Amino acid sequence: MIELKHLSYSYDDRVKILDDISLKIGADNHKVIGFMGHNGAGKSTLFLNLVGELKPTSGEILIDGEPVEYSKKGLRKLRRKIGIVFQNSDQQIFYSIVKDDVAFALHNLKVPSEEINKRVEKVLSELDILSLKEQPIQYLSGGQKKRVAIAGIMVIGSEWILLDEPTSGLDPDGRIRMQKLIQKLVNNGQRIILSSHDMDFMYETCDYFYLLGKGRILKQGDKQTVFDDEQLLRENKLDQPWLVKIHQKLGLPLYDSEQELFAIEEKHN
Amino acid sequence: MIELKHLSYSYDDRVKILDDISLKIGADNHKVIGFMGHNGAGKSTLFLNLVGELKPTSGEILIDGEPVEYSKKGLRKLRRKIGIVFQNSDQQIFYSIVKDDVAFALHNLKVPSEEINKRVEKVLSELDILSLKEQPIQYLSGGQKKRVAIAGIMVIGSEWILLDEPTSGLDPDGRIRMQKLIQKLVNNGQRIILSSHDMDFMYETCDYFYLLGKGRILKQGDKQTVFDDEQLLRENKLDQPWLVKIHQKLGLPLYDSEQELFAIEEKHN
Amino acid sequence: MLSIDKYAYENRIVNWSPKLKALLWLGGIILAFQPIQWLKLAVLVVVATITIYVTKVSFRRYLSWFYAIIPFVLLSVIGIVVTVSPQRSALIWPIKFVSVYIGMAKVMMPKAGQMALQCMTAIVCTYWFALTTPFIQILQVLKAARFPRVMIEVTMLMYRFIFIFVDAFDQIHRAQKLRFGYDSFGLMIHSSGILAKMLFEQVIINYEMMTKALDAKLYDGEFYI
Amino acid sequence: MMGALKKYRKFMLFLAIGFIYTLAYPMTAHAMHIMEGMLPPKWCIFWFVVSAPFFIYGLYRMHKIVNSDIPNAKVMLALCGAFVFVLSSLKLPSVTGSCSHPTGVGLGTVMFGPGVMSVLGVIVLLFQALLLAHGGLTTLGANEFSMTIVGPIVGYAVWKLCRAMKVRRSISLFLCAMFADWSTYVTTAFQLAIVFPDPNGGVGAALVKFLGIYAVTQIPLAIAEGLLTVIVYNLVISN
Repeated sequence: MIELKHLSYSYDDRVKILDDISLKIGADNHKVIGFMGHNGAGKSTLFLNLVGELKPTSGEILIDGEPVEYSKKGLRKLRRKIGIVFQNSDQQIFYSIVKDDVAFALHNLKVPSEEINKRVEKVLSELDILSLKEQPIQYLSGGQKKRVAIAGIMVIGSEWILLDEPTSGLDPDGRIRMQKLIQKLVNNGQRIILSSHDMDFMYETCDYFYLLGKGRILKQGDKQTVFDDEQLLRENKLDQPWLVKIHQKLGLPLYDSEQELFAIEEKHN
Repeated sequence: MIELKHLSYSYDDRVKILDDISLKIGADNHKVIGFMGHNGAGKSTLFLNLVGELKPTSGEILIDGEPVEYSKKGLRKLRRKIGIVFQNSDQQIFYSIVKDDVAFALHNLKVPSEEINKRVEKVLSELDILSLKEQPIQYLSGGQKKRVAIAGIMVIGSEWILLDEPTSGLDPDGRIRMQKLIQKLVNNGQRIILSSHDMDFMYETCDYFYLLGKGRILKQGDKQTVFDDEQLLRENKLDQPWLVKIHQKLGLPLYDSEQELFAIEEKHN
Repeated sequence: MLSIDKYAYENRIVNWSPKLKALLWLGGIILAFQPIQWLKLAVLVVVATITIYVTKVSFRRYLSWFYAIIPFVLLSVIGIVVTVSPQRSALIWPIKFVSVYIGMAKVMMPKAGQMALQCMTAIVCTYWFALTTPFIQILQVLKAARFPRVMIEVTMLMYRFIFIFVDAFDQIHRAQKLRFGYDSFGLMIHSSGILAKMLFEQVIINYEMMTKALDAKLYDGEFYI
Repeated sequence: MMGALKKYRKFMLFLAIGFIYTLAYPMTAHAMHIMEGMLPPKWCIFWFVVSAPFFIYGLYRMHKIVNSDIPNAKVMLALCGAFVFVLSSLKLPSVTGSCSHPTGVGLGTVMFGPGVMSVLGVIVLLFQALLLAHGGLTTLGANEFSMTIVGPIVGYAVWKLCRAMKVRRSISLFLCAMFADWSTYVTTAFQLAIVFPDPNGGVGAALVKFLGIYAVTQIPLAIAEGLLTVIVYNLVISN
């Protein structure tokens, strides 16, 4: 579990980007946690605090009850527990051949090479990109690069993975595949924290939500709770997912996903 | 009107990215034309052909009945008729102050400076960003930057504007504003060609559609025609807009936009 | 811009050992430098034919890689043969200039011809190597040749980053061009300056983000090769 | 970006200066390259041997930097190298009708000290030979000598001299760019002249010929680059 205690962060001691945030991520067995907020609400700053790239101006972060240590060793330990995949894939791929890049973190962990090969293959096949194994990065599509970037972090086998805008630039098919992939990771026992501007994607993918605005947590809860307040979402430049809209405005039941809606409604007809 | 006659394009003489495409864009008074297709379907290549950045391997492009000439003069004429705004705003904003960047094309065209000032002001106010005129670019949000990029093209006064993924990276609020902006441009007499992976956005924004796949036009028509065939969209890694889904699967009437749906359905209740 | 790189990954002999390919290249270069002229010509024709076959490149595209360099070869040839001489008979196409003649030295003609042939043969051999050997394999050759580790690491990273910069370069350049930024000499200089500045900013932006990504990947100061 | 600029103020300044050097060492890559196969084997070897000490010194410097407190110095070095390589494909028109390409090698010189550039320069030349089909592998030593050893040293000296004489910054830059360029081409002409002496005038006459030939392309190019250098300098400073 990740616990934030009165966490504040400011780049310049004037504006607090994060302002006294206290929360427990992953309590009650939440598997996929979504952070929502408009551009500039502080999502990225929060993520960078979570992986120790930024050190809280005040307050602290506890991982499984232990406060994060900002020594080299402490940070390394933290990053084995929490991995992060950034939005721009190009900036996190250092090798030109897919399998080399995915193996990078394992080499850094001094894993023996047979073991590395095994784990790389496993991760690549989980991400459906085993066929790209020997391919040069520069000729992959945006969606494929995204997968390689995720593979490079997944291979560490950390308990938590942070995904920043995992669907940006993907076509509808890539988006659905991303959804399935996250489900797969969860089934493997990994826990995901993600942020996205795609409300429908968030709604269908996450099981717990935090709404971030002005550096504070404005609301948290499950789907019903967080997406219920149209006014609050509007104020934060967000929108309701369409499944919530048709529930509220057309009086249909609230479904968890499109599939569920159509499966059940088809039975009715 | 833009007419393509048997247009083919290939980067390496081996794979045809565009394969014998013939179509007339902007016939029947279509104002906002949408090109759909998965990543790699050829949308960008087509757009680059339309603005003369790439020269068709075979076939030709006619603008208002005249074939495009690939001389320096011919291209200049073409680019005054058709402007393009690319996906990544950061790579198309060259100056650090908004008004300087918007004026770039006019300076290059040797427009006198009073005239430049007038035209820049006009475009900025049309785009609702007159207040940003003297602002440094680096403090703008993604949506604002996108507007600046659009302003930089609009100021040329071209009849057509091509928008490549205008909503990428925008939060839901930015997306709605983009929609309104496009409507406003159309009301001013501007004609728009756009491509996006956001099916709901496309559905609500465009009045004519082309579905691109394997370098060919697989389907074209209005909303009803193009989004009707779920199977075809799936095959092309696309998806139906939710308004179409609830029409097809829940038997609701087909509405043109969310607003329309909720306005009418509210009356019913 | 980097079309050669793409062919290097897709040719018929991509899986051959890079060390073997490097040795074959060396063999070709030795043949280009040996003194028998007809053998050079034979090597040129044979290697060019083989290259086109194994890379499946069209003849036209193959020729296009020579367009950029032929002017320089010609320029050098001119530099070798043109001379000033008091004797008209020593020159081809002599032009009288005050009391001397300017023209092409007869004695230098064979030498210039040989140099041009040798140059072309060597270039064809190097193209063969470049078009059949992905850069990743060249790193292996450097490693086998015992180049220092840090140099190979930097080379490997540079190879990856070049494509990021080429992308950025293309996007910026294209956007400038479509806004008439290259329509005259003055504008071209100005726009090139902006382009260079923007690419320079990319160095910093990428460095910042990559530093974070390296932390996430538990980087410890060494890139394994 | 701005955050980055503020946070790395000193570092940025460092980079900015380095960048100016980059453009001030406008080694005109393609025009100046001695093509593959143009030099006889013994001269190829000779230039490799001559360049070797500089290369080894560069490696020594590189090790020092990598082990210094610059975080992730290898990534920084590689980013600068990639930047230099891509800049070398920036097309400038030249009188010969084809395009010449300026390339800077100086960024690292100031950032990481003068020696490092001889190593980064070799890598850039290797990429140019193998990815762009310009220059050559056998002539790499000769090109290395003219472009990443002589050019930078002369350019650096001119810059220092101008600054010491309190010449205006933009003029210093302009001169630095031109002399770096010209010294490179003088070296190249010399390298060719000793291999192909004139039948009547010997090495001296050949040098004049090769200088003459390259001057046609180099003089306008050097001026264009000087302008570019000053423009970019102003752009970087105004930010």
